[in-house]
Amino acid sequence: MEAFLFFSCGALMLLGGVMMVLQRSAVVAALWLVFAFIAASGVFAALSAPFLAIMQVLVYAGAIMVLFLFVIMMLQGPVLEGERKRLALPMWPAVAIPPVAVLVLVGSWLSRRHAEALPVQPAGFGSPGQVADLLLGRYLLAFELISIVLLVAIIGALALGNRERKLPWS
Amino acid sequence: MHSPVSESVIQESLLRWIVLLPLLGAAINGLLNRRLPRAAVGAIACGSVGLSFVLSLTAFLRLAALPAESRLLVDTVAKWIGFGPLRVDMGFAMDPLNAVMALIVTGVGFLIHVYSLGYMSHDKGFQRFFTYLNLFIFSMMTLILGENLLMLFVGWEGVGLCSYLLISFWFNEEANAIAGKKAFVVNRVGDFGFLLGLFLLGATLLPHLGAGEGLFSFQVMQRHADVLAPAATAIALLLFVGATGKSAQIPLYIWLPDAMAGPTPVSALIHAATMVTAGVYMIARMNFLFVLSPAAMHVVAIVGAATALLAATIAMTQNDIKKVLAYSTVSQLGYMMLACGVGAFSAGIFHVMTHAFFKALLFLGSGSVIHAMSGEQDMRVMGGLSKKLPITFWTFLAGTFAIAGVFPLAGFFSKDEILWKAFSGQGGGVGLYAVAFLVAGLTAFYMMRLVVLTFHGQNRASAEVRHHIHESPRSMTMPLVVLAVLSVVGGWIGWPAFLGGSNRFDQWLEPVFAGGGQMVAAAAGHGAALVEHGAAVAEHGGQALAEGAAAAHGGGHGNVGLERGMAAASLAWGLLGLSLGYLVYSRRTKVADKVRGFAGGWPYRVLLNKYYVDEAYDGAFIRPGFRLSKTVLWKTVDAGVIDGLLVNGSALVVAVFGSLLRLLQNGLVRFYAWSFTVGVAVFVVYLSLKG
Amino acid sequence: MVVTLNHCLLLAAGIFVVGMTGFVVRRNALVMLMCIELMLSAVNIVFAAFSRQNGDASGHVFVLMNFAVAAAEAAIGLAILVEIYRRRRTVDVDELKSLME
Amino acid sequence: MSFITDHILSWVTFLPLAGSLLLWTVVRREGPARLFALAVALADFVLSLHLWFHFDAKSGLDQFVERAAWLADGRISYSMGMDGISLMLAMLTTLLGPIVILSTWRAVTDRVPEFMGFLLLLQAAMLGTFFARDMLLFYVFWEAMLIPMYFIIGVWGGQRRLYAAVKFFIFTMVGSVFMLVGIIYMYFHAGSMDLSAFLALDLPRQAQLWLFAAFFLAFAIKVPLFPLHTWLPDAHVEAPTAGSVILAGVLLKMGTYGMLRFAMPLFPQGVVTFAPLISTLAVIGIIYGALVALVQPDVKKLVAYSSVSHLGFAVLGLFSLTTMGVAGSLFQMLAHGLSTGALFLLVGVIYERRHTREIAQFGGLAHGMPVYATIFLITTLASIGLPGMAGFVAEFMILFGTFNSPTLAHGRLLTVLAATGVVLGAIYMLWMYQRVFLGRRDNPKNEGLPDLSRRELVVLLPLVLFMFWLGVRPGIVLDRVEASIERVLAPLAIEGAAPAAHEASLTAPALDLPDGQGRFVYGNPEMR
Amino acid sequence: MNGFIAPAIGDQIGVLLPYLIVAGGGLLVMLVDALVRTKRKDHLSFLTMAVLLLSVLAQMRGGFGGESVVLSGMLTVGDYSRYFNFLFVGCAVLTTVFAGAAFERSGRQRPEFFPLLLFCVLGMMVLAAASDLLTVFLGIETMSLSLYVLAGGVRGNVRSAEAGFKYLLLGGFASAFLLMGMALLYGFSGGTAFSDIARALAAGASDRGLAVLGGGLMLIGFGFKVAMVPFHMWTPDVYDGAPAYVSGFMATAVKAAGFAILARFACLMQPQLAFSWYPVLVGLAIVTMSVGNLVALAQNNIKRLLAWSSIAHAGYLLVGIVTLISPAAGNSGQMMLGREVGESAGAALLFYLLAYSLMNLAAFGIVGALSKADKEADEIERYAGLSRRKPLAAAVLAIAMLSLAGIPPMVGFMSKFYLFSAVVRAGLVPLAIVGVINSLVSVYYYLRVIVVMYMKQPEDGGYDSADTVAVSAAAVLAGLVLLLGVMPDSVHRAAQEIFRQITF
Repeated sequence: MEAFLFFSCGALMLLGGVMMVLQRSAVVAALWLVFAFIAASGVFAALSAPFLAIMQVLVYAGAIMVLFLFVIMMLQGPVLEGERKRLALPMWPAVAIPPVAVLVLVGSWLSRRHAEALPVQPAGFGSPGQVADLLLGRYLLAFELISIVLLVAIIGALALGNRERKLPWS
Repeated sequence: MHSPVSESVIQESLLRWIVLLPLLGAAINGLLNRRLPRAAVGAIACGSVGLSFVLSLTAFLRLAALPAESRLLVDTVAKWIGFGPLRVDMGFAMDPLNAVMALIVTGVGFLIHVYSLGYMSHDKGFQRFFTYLNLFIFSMMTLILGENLLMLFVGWEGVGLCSYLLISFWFNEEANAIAGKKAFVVNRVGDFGFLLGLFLLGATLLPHLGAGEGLFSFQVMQRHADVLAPAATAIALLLFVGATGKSAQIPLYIWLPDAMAGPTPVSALIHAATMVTAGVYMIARMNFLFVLSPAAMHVVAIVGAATALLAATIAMTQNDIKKVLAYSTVSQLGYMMLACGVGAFSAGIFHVMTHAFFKALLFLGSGSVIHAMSGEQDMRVMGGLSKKLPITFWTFLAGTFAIAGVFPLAGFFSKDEILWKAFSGQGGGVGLYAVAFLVAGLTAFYMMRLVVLTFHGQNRASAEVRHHIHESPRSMTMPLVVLAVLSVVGGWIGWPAFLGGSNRFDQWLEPVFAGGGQMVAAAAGHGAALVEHGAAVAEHGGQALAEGAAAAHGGGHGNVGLERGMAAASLAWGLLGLSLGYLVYSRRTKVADKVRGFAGGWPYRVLLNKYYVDEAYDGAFIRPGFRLSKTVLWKTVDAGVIDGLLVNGSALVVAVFGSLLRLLQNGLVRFYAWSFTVGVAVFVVYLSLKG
Repeated sequence: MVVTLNHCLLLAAGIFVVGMTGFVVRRNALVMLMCIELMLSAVNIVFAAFSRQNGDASGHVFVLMNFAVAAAEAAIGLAILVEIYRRRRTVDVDELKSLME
Repeated sequence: MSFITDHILSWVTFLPLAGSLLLWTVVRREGPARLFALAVALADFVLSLHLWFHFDAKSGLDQFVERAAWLADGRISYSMGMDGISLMLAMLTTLLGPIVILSTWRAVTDRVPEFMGFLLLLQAAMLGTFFARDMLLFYVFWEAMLIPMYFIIGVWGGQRRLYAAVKFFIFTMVGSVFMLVGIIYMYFHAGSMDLSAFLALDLPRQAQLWLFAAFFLAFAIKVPLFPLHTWLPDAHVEAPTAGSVILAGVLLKMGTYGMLRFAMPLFPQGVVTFAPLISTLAVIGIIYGALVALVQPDVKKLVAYSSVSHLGFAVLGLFSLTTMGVAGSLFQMLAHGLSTGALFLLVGVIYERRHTREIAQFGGLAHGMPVYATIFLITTLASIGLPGMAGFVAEFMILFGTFNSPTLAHGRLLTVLAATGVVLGAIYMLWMYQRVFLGRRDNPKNEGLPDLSRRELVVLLPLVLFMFWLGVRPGIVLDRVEASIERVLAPLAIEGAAPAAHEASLTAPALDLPDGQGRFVYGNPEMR
Repeated sequence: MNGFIAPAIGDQIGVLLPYLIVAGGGLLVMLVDALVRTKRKDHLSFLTMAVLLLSVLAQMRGGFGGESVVLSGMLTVGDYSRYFNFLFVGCAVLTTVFAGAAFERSGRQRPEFFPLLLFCVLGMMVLAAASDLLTVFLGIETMSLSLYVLAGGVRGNVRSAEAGFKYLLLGGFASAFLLMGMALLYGFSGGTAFSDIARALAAGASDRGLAVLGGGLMLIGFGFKVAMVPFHMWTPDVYDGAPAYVSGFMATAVKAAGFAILARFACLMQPQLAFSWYPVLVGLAIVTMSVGNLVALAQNNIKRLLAWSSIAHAGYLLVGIVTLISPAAGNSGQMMLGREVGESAGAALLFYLLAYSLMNLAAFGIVGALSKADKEADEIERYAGLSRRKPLAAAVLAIAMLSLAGIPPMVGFMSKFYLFSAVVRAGLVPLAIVGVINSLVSVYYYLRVIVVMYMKQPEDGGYDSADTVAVSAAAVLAGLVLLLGVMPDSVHRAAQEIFRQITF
């Protein structure tokens, strides 16, 4: 079950990613990304991370991707002229060599180890409670900092998005 | 200086004033310059030199009062250069040799100063002229009285400088300036040899110095002459290179004729009577060294003889009155060198003295002529001046006979002694004698030519010039007269033994040069030098009897008959030259026409153009040197290779690299990301291979 | 068939490289931002896998933080993008060339 | 007074610095700025007289020593000292200071306070370089010299001043950065930046060679030694008169000073190995500089190339490795400082009047400007080493030293070649003199030029006086430097035997270190 | 797992006070901006400065020395972090001054600027004290996100927006690598704390390869932040597009923050991983120096020039990092020597960062002071004649340039001296030689600025007005550049002391 979930969702996620890259339309790409994210939540589930699986759907596929789609709509669905053309042929090797090299090397390098099955974790591992404990205990600082990060994002978005030269409250 | 060990050195602080008085005069005239009236300038200049002459005379008398072996006055002023073992004092010394020189220089110098009062009276640069002239006397006296070779060198360069200044005195003419520069530079070439000689001498001597001994002191050098023996030839030749520059010998004589660009008193003083003899003096001064090297002596003799001949031939064709005299001077200097080269130092110095008298006289006389001719120097437009310039003419004639060696004028004695020594001295022989003999005739010939062209016949100048011809003022004629008297009687002091005299001059100098002879004997005693030398002497003449020691004593007294015969021959030969000159240039005989016809051909042109030596130097050294400097060194090496290729080139390479790398910064985010991925790939590849 | 750590890592590597390549080849700024999101999710998988492997839930916390940061980044990125679009009427990064040598 | 005399070196060094700071901040008006700068320079000269009169000539040790911890727990210190060598060059510097300032009275009218400030700053840096006995301190002063000189050339210079200024800066930097690496390298072996600690070091041969090369490059560029000289003509031609005077007068001596003070005693092996090469380059420089000077159409450039020739003599003297040659070299530094400094001042005089330096533009100047012509001639003669003037003593001792050098195998040949420089010197200088001053005054623009003013005379006369004084009484210098030179050369053990035989003695230089300057032993013994 | 942790925080509140002040200050500034309605916004910059200064006071309150690990290992507060905090705060204060002056001149306020600046500083402070991967990540993100907005948020300025967007895109890209590295390292050590990593490394735990690769990827992430070639390409464009006051801040504080964590991280990984990283870093350091200097030669835009120069300086600093982890610095039995080399390299690094911040801020400060609302003063040619029009500004810029070129007696020289001393001490003489050759090349372009300002004839269109406040602030910096150049010892000594204390 776990293995099936992992491999199938993993494959779908990869598919989603590849399709996103290959799509010319930003809207379709975004949808493929949502697809990949949902598959990712399956992968999380397979890796004994139920809370993450839920959050993946809620936050990523839900919130973030909606944001993307919203922007795409706002910009009237940009499908770029330039991207209608394929990348020039001579460019392909140059573009492909680094990722392929990375993939091949990392892959071959990793495949020699960690071949045993992942250990089974006790129930409650990765549950919201456990994560919350960590978040409010050991990682309290992170929790506080992430709030600042989000605050920065808010201020930034507000500041950038405003046509006038002042913040809404100013 | 003559005695190897001089315990009995006599301090005489008079000497420094002999030297310094002219400097003082120069300083006053130079600094106050135009604020002084001319009369005062003249008085200061002549006065200082005159006083210097008086002091020289005083010192001379003091010296003469001493016993012959200890005739040495020393005046050490201060330490000059003192560093480690190198110690050179600033000091003066007087012995019989430089006493004679001092008297000649201050005496003749004084006369020429007086003459200049008249000659330069209308010149704008009156003050400047006398400043330079005084400065010259100062330098010359430093040269002569300097206690060591380095002091001599100071004077040596000083007179060179003054010569430069005075040759280009009328610097408005570029040619004069060029002549001055040429004189200085050619002298510097000689100094190059001189300096190297100094170094070699110093290097040889330095390890052997005792405490407190000055390195280049003549006394010290003489004392340690034995250690110099191994390097004597090299040192002597190098010093001789210096002498060829100063005394206008082959190959560096070329500056002297050009030096006539200066005012005539300058030619008389510097380029005839005094400075140019410095080389001869230096060799005489260093006689103890030169005699150690027969080879070097031989070179000196040959160069001297060759110079004498060369210059005399050129002198026959020159049309400029001063040029003739200049070549004559070169020729006479050759005589002096020849004398030194055959070991007859005292004969050389004797000729220096007599030559100073009659050549100064001749130059001053020519100056008087030029003065009368409103500055004209070309003899072709002169003629017939004897009536208008009687004093000049008669004194000039005296000088001419003196230089031609007419008995019993001064020139006869000195020239005859040299001729005799060329035959009989160390390394002398028929060859040298023949050359010297030939030159004597030539000298008489061209001098007569000069007299005839100038004073005889009709005047060929323009009416205006002719109108102005007048005898010179008293200040100019007085020195002429004095010098004429000296030219006549000045030689009597060296009345030779074979004519019943005792050659007082020779005796006076004998202590100075005896040391050298002893040195030769000593050195010869040590090694092969004597054998060779003796053999050479034996080979060379009827005077096979002349042994080393005897030769060193200034010639034997053996063969009076031969000496007398040769003297008579040379006198006759001189008279023949004079007559021939008179015939050729005053009366149009067939012989004369033939000679002229021949002389008008290529030999004449070659001589007129001084054998094209200047042109040869120009083509061989000067032009290629300039071309090398400009096109190769400056434009190619400096600007091209070093600056262009290496400096700017490397800068360019760097800049090009920068510009190329800059092109990568194309503003494309994707390209940036791509290069990022390349970096990552490299990183990962490396780490995974390594880790 | 069991899930090994290796599988997780290879999957993550694959997704990561796809995202990376997409970032390089796509000219649409929006898609580039999405590619970054994809790469981040690859990272998340690694975190989750190691959490599981080591029995340590702090990896999960890390992933959560990642979510938040990704969201913040997307927000700001999109905000700037909108600003650029307003002026340039394009989201083609190849046309953002006012800054170059 | 003791608070001055106790720290006299610091006072002498930093007084001009203080002056320059005031010039940049407080004294901002032209007239007062000139006077103030002159006053400061004169005061500095007066202070430096204290050094002259209280210097103990018998001792070759550093005197007036000051020492205070600066960095790294005192391993790098503010260490100042002065021996005879430093004394001479420092006196030259302080003497030229007021002269230079006075010489720019009329020449510089633009941004006067800044200009004067830079001059004083330069003076401070130069003095510091001569006094520093800590390598880092030395380096700081050494580099700090660049800045004011750079500005002087670049701001107040001629047409191509930018090129010249940058070239000057970069050239000099090229050498000094490698020296910096060398200094740092030695620092970690000596454990201290103190010069005495460096001297006490005993480095293997290979290291010595590399370090010598690094140090020497820096100094050779500064000298400048052929073929590193091409910055010099540009810098000189473009620099304002004051800049040229200081450049020629003092700055070039930094190179030879550095060789003598640092490169030679620190790396005997390097010296012995490279001396033949270096002396050959020096001789090439002598002849090359003279020949190129010969064909220059610009007076200033001619004088600049003559510097290449003259400094070639100085380097030759140093690497004769005889005390005499070295003393001659030091003397040459002074003589060249005086004569070439004066020449640049004189060129500046005519440039102020005619705004050109092209020889072809002149001719017959002696007619209207007799005093100027006379002083120019005297200086020319000093420059070509006429006996009785300073240059002669220098050249004589250098050539004599080289001739006698026991270590240079081809010393005599080099002497012969170098002596041709004496001849060539006369040619190019006198030819220039002839073309500028003699002959007819053909160019109407040269008519009516005023002769030297009183101020210009005051500027030039001291230099002329010293040219003669040093030529006639060289003892005032030689007596004061003899002990110092011997001490500096002690590590080289130059008793005349073949250097190889001295390997043993080279490895343990017998130095009497002054109190408080004991040897430092530091660091990992394996690395030493 | 043991419930609430408030008491524990209470103990640590003193240590955390500076962080809290800055964070709270950011909120406060926002609030004040919202509540106080005036046209002029001077009060915001004053308030920001007050906050920053207060944080300094809080920093000093606890005294110095000793490192304390707080918040269950998330932060390690000690002299190291304090040093950097002072640096960040200093840079921020001056940036506030420069920014305030710029707003004043342009008449266009950026009210979001001050809170974001404070949050950015907070991120850096966290980064400098971070001893947990998560803290590192969040610190970097706090800093970066703020910077994206600071750089790209000049309204109405496309170049600014483009710069911000480019920075964001590439920053996000780099963050992904950083995160991947963290993930691998987390996997390797089983925990996110540095102490876990150190323990795992020391234990020679399971798969060292993970640590090598993870560390390497993190290095790339840090390398991006400090502009290491080939991850540098954003730098010139972003510095160019961002307003000068932000560029200055990025070139100094941000770079310092990057190096703060890089040095710490390198030390952490050093004993075991030095050999894997070391050669790569040597190469990258050389390439970074060289590329930076070479391209800077060809610049006509002073901001780009400074950007490339900052890349070059990153190269020098990387040399310091290389020395820090060089074989001589801590293995093979020469422990004593190694410790010393490490200390001297670390101290040199700290000193260099301070020196670099001073001179670079001064340079950017002048550029900013000359800028106008619509146009940054970035064309070098138009600086011609500045020395006549604005002598003080020209002098300050000249001093900054000379210092950047490493000419004594400016602090730039001293920092290079310390750095190369450490390098030579570690036996890496060739590296030092490459370094000095590079600084030689750099002299040319630094001088060029001076040439233009002082030696070129002024032409029409030259920059001719400068903000007095900004110039004065830059002048203070120039004064410090000179002062520290002559008397660097106290700072360097402190830096040495800091590195002596640092523990992991």
